[in-house]
Amino acid sequence: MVNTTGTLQFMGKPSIVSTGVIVGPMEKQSPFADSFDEILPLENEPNETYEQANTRYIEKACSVAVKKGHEKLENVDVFIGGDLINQLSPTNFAARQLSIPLLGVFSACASSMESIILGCLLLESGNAKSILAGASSHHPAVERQFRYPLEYGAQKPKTAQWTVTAAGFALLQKQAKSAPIISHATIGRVVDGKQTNPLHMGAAMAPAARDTIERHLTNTNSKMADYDIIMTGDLGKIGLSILKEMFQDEDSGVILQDAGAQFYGEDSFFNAGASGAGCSAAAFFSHIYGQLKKGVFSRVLLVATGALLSPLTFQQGETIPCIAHAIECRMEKRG
Amino acid sequence: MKKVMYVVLLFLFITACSNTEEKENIYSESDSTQLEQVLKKQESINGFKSVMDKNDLLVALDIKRMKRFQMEKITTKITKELEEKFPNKEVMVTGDLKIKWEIEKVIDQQLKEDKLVEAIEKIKSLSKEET
Amino acid sequence: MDQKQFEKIVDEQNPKTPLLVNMLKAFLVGGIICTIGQLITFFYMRFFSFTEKTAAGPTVATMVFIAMILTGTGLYKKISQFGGAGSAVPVTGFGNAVISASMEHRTEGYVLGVGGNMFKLAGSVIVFGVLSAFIVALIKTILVKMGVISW
Amino acid sequence: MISSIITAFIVGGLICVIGQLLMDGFKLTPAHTLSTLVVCGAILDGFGLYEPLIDFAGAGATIPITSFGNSLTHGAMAEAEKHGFIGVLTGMFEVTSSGISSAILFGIIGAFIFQKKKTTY
Repeated sequence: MVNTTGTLQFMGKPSIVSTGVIVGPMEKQSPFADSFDEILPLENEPNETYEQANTRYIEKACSVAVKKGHEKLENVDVFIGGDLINQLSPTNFAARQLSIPLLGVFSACASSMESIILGCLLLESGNAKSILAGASSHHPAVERQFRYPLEYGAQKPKTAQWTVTAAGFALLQKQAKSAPIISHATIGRVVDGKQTNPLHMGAAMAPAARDTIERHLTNTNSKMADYDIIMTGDLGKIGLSILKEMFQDEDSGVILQDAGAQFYGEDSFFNAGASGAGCSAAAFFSHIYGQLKKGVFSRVLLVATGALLSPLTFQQGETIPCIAHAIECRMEKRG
Repeated sequence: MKKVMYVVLLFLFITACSNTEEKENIYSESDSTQLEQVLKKQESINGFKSVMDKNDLLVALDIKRMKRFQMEKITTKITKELEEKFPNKEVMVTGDLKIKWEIEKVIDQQLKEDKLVEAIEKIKSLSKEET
Repeated sequence: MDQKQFEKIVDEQNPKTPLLVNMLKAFLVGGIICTIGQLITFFYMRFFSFTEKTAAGPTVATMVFIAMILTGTGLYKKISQFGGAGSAVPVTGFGNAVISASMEHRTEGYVLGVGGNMFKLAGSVIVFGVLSAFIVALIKTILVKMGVISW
Repeated sequence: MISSIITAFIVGGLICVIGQLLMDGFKLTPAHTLSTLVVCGAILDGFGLYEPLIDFAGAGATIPITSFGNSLTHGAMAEAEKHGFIGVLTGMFEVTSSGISSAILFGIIGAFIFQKKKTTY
């Protein structure tokens, strides 16, 4: 059923059966570390390029998700995924290995939620039974594409964020037992806050997050207090405080949280926190998913934010347009 | 005959002013006083080292740190003054530390005649190299 | 909420760049690098036949060599995070830009990767160095020919 | 010797402070900062001011990237003095080669030796 301005309602109870989250060595210190499925000791094996490593992370996350869902890879109908590398090559190459029909999606760091939304729509249409959806990012590979070579000494400001090395994928099926369901989703608009600093993405993405959250709340006739948590993807510490200022809602202080701001704890080495498509995917599919399953949370809004810039557009002096996709997850009380 | 005269003169000279200060140069003492006359009145230097043979005069200045900005001006000025005093010599003045070290080496070794000419040529070629 | 309000919030929430502290750090790190350079210059003057002027060449080469070791072992970016311009402005920073780029693109092969991308970051320094040197030298030559100034 | 080490420290440090000011105060990227400083070095040499600075500070003036612009200009002007306008073109790299050639050489060597087994941060 189509609601107003980009909010979708799913009647068929698409649910997240299982998730697989594979992270790199730097993510070991994350407060979410306990809920990750596997922490790999190396970002890339010797004689392996960063891009190949990213592909391997995706493959691994997918097989873990499928295995945990007691499903077989060949029974998965569609594989929907995205990453940050040019032409989505890691996702495409992973799909070559997995040999599942592929839909590659790109909305920068919001790719994780975009693939979930697409997956839910496919389930709703009845044309697919089980779907793998998610996203990944790989720090060295992303860094070399968007910023500087890894070993180049450039001073990072306090606003800079650290791209996580992580792949997070979820197995979606209809009406699974004791699994969180996705009830609504809001497709993001591209919002431009006229920010130009690529080392301060939080400020650029905050308006997009605000737009999506606000539309979702009005379209579903709810308010912030109805949710246990509204978690944004990778605004970072400063981006989150900007978002809170923008809402000026008394509930926003506690309910609004950010995966990027929490991902690495308080370590100042990471400056404003984490970013990347893998950041929202890893945090949502590990920590939040676990809390939903345990019944700690019963209604959450997950908003993945993405900055749609490329080194090219930045150098050509364009501002940074941003997008945010949201899904609402509910866990029905048992019995 | 002339040489004998020189030696006598030199001998007289040495005995006349035997209480000279730190010996910062070698070879003819008469030349050395002339040299000192010029260099002593320079305010911009702390000291100097020099060697000379029949045709050449090398002076390495220890220019005061804050005056090193005008190093080129100082060296050309002193070169001119020295050229007036030693019209038959090729004068080279520098503020380079390396030349100073090299001159010190020559002074220490107390080289004579041919060897000295050779050493001076070597130092000259060193300083003529471009950066 | 309009653009103006939003920009005001961003300005308020932005952490202030500690300009003074950063400048002090840059001064320290840059000063230390130049001091090491000076010591190397003395080394070349003492043990080889280099004068103060000519020792600059081998000194620069040695500093770039040190930059290679530090870049390869991952130390240079740590120094940079602390020192900022203090480690970027000396020639070691130039070396770091060249070496990090060539290390990064080794996976694409030596010709297209290393050779093609080596000056990705440092190339602009050479380009604008040459351009400005050309213009400055040209103006000076013209002025000398016109008799306004002498060499 | 001690005094030249102190001047190298102070002058080198001050040039870096100017760089930091360009990066933080004027929000330039490192590449822009370095390019600006190189151009400054070239212009200073045009006025004949950079060589005295080298005389004064030694490595404090030759190690920062500004000396790169200086030596390019210096080579060009030295050749121009000898050969006129053609010299401006041909003399440019006469004296600068060591920085660039060593960077190229060590870049290739670095890429060759440091085939990273593990990324460290």
